[in-house]
Amino acid sequence: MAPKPGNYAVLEAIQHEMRRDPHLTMLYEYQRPTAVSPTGTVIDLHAEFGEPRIPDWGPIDEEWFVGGGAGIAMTGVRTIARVPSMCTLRCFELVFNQVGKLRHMTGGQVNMPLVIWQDASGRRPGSAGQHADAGQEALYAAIPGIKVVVPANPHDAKGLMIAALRDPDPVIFFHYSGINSVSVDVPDEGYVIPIGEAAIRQEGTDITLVGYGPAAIEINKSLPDLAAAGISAEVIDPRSIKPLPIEAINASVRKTGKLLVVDHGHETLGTASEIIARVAMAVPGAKLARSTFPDAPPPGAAEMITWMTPDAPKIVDAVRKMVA
Amino acid sequence: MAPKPGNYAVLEAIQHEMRRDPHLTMLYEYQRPTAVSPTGTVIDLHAEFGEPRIPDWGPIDEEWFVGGGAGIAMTGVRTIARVPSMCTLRCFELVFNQVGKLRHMTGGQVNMPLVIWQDASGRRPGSAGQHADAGQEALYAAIPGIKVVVPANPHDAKGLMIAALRDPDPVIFFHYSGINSVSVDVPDEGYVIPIGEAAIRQEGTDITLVGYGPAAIEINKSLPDLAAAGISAEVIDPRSIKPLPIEAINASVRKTGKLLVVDHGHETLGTASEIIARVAMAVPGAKLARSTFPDAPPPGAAEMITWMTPDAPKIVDAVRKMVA
Amino acid sequence: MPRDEIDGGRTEHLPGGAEAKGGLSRRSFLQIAAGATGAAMATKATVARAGNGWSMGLEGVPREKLLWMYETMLKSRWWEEEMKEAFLAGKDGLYGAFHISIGEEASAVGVMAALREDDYIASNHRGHAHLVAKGGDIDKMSGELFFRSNGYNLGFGGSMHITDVSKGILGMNGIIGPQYLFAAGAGYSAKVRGTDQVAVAFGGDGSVNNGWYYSGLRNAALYKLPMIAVIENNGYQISMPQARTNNLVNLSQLGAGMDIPHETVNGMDVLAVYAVTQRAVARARRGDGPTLIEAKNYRYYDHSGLAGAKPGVFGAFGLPYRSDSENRAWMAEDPIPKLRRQLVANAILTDEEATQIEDAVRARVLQSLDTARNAARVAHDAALSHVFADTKVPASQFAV
Amino acid sequence: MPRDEIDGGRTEHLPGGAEAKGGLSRRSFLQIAAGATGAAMATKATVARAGNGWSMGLEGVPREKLLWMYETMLKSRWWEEEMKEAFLAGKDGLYGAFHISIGEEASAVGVMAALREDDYIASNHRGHAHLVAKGGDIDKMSGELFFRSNGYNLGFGGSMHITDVSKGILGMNGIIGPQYLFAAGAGYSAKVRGTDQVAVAFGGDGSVNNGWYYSGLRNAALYKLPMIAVIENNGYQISMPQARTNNLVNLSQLGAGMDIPHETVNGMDVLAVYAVTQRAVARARRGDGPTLIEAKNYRYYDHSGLAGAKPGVFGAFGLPYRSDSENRAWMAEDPIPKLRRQLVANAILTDEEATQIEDAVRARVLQSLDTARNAARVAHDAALSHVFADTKVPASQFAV
Ligand SMILES: Cc1ncc(C[n+]2csc(CCOP(=O)(O)OP(=O)(O)O)c2C)c(N)n1
Ligand SMILES: Cc1ncc(C[n+]2csc(CCOP(=O)(O)OP(=O)(O)O)c2C)c(N)n1
Ligand SMILES: [Mg+2]
Ligand SMILES: [Mg+2]
Repeated sequence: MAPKPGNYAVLEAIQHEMRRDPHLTMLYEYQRPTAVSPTGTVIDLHAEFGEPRIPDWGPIDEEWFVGGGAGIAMTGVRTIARVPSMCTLRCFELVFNQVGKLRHMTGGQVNMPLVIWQDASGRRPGSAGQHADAGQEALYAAIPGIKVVVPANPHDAKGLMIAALRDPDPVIFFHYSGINSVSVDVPDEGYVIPIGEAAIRQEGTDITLVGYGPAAIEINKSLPDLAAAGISAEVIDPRSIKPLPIEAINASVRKTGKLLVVDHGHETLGTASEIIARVAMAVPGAKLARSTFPDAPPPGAAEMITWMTPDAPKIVDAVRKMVA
Repeated sequence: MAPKPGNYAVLEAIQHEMRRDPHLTMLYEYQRPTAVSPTGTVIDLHAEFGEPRIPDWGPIDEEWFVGGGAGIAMTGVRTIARVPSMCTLRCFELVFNQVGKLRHMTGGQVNMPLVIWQDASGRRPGSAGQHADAGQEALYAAIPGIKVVVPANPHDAKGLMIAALRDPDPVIFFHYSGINSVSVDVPDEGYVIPIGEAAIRQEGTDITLVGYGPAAIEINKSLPDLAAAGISAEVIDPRSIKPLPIEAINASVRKTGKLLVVDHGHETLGTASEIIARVAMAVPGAKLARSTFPDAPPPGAAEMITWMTPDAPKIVDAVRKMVA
Repeated sequence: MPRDEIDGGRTEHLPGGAEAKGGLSRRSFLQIAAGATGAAMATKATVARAGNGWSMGLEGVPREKLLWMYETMLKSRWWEEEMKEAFLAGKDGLYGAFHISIGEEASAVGVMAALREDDYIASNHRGHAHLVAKGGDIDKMSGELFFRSNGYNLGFGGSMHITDVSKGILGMNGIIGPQYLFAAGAGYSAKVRGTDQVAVAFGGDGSVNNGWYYSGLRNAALYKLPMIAVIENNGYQISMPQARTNNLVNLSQLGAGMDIPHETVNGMDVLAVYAVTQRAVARARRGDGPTLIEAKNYRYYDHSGLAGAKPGVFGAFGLPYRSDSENRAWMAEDPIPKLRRQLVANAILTDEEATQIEDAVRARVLQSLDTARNAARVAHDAALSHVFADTKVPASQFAV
Repeated sequence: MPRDEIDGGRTEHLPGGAEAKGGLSRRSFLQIAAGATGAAMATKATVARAGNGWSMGLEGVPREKLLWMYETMLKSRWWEEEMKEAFLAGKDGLYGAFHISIGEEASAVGVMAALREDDYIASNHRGHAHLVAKGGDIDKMSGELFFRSNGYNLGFGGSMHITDVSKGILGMNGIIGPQYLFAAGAGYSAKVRGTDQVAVAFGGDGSVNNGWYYSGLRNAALYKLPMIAVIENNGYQISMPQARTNNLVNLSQLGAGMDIPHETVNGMDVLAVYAVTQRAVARARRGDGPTLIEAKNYRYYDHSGLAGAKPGVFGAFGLPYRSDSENRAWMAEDPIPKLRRQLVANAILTDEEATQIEDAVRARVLQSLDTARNAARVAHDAALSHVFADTKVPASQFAV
């Protein structure tokens, strides 16, 4: 047990499963599947498993990873397709009209043990336009037949990746780069975090704070200030967007009567919309609010994007107003 | 003034604008831009405007229409890209990372007068899998920089298409085939239905019914039964999904205290989610519900898909329960 | 003319309609409509214009294989003919998509004749012939077209999506293009599992103008995958003429840009398709990577559904986007009577035996329709299953 | 080797590193790092290995054009060098993407030398040289890299997205591939407006393995659009070697499959690139459709950012995925001293004049950085504008 960077933790999960399943295959682009732990252990999946299970690089052709990966998966070989962060939607049609539908469309005949390891930039200055995005997990969650998980730290990343690799259905594993440096212990052995299970990060009575991935990190950062202000916040990280562990959230809001959803995705039709809609119907009378990135693309200048991103100070501010 | 089929009404709108704008260009696949009105008037845009403004057919390459169309539009030529119904998301990445972002990413330099005329199947038996879909307008509405309209009848289709063709920003015009046969008068001359303006189809006091496109058609069919049951429903067709005319909906729910959103899209993260979330935050205490197609792909057998689709009988049933 | 530096280059232009119009021996269903003028017994000389990929003799092909080709083309032909009749009769209340591949049986059967049972195919919307040729069960196919619970897809799919994973049939598909990715992926899977299976993608002439085609083929070349792409160029994409969508004369030329062996073959000659595919399969199995095959052929019916078709009449006529004489010219090249003539001329079958085979096939087909008619209808709420492997989705259509 | 039946076929393999290592005359910045061994005056014989697309003389090129090429390559070179120095110095607090195109100036300038001001280009992430060559304003470019309000994109874009629609620069882009669609579209637009403008797409070797590339080129061929695709093959895609991503030796071969005229040219020779592009432009303007040009070249720095780069040192060394000697071999072929040698040998410029031009360019570059340093910072809430033409989006980050 030791803190490990997120990318290492995920490779550890994949290595663990590749050792168990002699066919498990991974396609990727330029992100070589190799990493070093803080204690010096090296994972190099290409060196360990070799061609064809881990090819030596791949073309800039994300549709190949997902569409070719679907073809591999359909023939009984569990497959990981890693897609880089700036094109979270390059394969959207394939996921919508093929990956998510084939089981149903064929009356249950087609198994699709495909994990899409989707890198995601997250909001960050300087990258601009297409390289500082967040929130596209909500678009995938809108698609039938697709499961979507978003870890907020390396520990959850490892456990969710193993769960995804054992799931009979296609899973999109949204990997925000911001989680890589979150320092948490990551066991060396394999373990599963069940898809669809929320983590209650902190119990509380005044308000329910919900956020995952980068928003969960910001919520976590806001907790000392909230505690200092005497506010007892219940903090929930759903971790799965589909299936969404809505009962855990409903139960909490029934207790606190107030809900703030924090989301680095956009205001309109992001995950926060679905959470608020469901809570509104299930818990009448609750006070509901969301803090999201505006309905604008990410600009490059730090002055702009920092101001636009829901972060700890903005969360503290919003919570103070809501419980006032 | 006479009833006209939807496809004719839209071609009339395009013809009207092509006559005004000598460069307006349209790319399309196999849906030849020709139609005959009930009174025998023929529109044949290829015959009238010829190459290259309306090429004689096109390849099965939707990304060309949208991506090439974006290139045309960026150089100052207003463009229509018609995309067929079974692949509503074939160009999603291009719309997300290019069409919707270029103005912002370039600090306002790029104009994108591109209209995507997106055909949509709607729920129907026998087509199955990829040919009986609905709800993807919500996915586009989630994208910054994109406007989305969904007409529910030929009259609105014509007025919204003209508005889209005069808009400086990219507009997705979602054209459900089910609206083509709705019988309404369509003026011969050009007229604009402003993007972002809801239609109050009926005033009422007991409950607010919201739906657009195919759901609006079903709501309309339910009205006689509701009236017969003594229920006074206020009926709103938002017509635009982005910008969403939420104020009209809020105002109505403030009056009726109850909202049923009907949507042929899926339960999770469809337009209904956004409407319910916004109303929940703006009108505390209102009773909220949605009737949507389940989170499943459309099956072929009539028995299944008919049962799954929110239709007039299901609407009547739900409303009776809500006002009971 | 494109060069083919690998495998000897067999690309050839399609012979003009004129040469194709001679009166040829024809089976009953052809005599109905195609303007047949009599039964001229073909000689060896006329049937085997050498192995140039255009017209082939049957030398070296085992009798079993020849009989299988003949019977399988007939099975596909009659299954679609009888489904068509049922649609037109209207009594069964049939509905939904129905893309008839009649006229294109030779490419399906010629390709499959070169495959093993454990090979894969990924098909498209016009895939009935592919399915029948790959061993698809016509009872389950009929059931699916009737949307009954005995259908291949339990009524979820209908004609356009029939799938049989157990037979390596990765499915028909309603979207143009993904079959190239799926077949390349299946080829990749064979490498991972260390088998020598081959995967074939079938697509129409319209399917080459799209990124997935390019991606599937290119990656197959990069990783030397055991994949074969078969373009069935029937000259139309719905009502779009192929020539308006691509600047190439032979679509196989696309292989030249990717350094992929490529051939254009007569898609109306099952033996020519078989020969070309055998070469491609050999290449694939020995690890030499993909092959691109263009089979020039034609569909005698409309794109989808029954426009221009009449009960008891073979072929669809009076369609606005093509001439009846073009259709008749292609029907005169029909691959089934062509093979039958060769079989009889080469004393593989007598005329009587050939007719007996056809009659048996037809009876079997009619029986499959009856089975479907009598099969149970599907339950309303079945569709909440199979979204995921082991949960149901909620019935959200009922708001309260 | 692929054939090029159109335009005489000039595809040629890249000369090996060995021949490229001779000691050649070099400008100051090259002498810093590239191991230059002295100034050998080039003779006409060594500089003009005939018009085979590999190395060209300057016969027939007007003096003005030659001077423009020399000055423009220097402008791009020094602008990136000085931006690099500012990044490394750290005093300006620079941040964000920064893809240096140093080493690749010859393809940008050679192509643009054949274009008119009203022609279009659609660029990629490595587009600084394209922008400078197409007339981009380096003050606004510097401002954008500083994310200041005087930047081309008002600080919204940064290095990777600089755009100047007024100069036909449809923008750099952070995504691989769309430039082919945009350029084909711009060519289409020229047809609609009845102009004879040409549109050029620039992409790296990595950009050809994707559907948009295929779509842009293929539709340009179908509609005979005035489009040119320029592949700058620098051998790497981030750290991926090109050869691992595609089975072709010359990427220009891709044109063969689409029946598109295609050439591979020495991307380190501005005059060779110019000559090839002139042919392509002529073809485009007379309505004969697209051309595919592959320019083989190299980037002296890392993919993005400053790994392996040091202040005052020209080029990045010690990178894990390539050898320093490979980099030095390419630097020995540097297009700027090569052109300078030709200009001096042909008495177009004296050595002193050549140095004066370079000094002036450098001073101008440094001035643009100072202008950026002193420009106003952007307002926090500016980004709520320009999502749509005339409305602002709400500041939804503030929940209440
Ligand atoms: C991506 C996509 N675009 C459009 C369609 C609509 N469509 C269905 S079949 C077809 C024509 C296909 O032509 P071709 O590939 O030549 O096959 P054929 O029907 O001639 O066998 C079209 C355009 C589709 N199914 N998928
Ligand atoms: C669709 C897409 N996939 C991946 C990336 C990440 N990416 C940025 S640049 C690059 C390498 C590009 O290589 P090449 O096209 O050869 O251009 P070069 O950088 O060598 O100039 C990659 C993979 C991207 N920007 N867009
Ligand atoms: Mg066809
Ligand atoms: Mg490169």
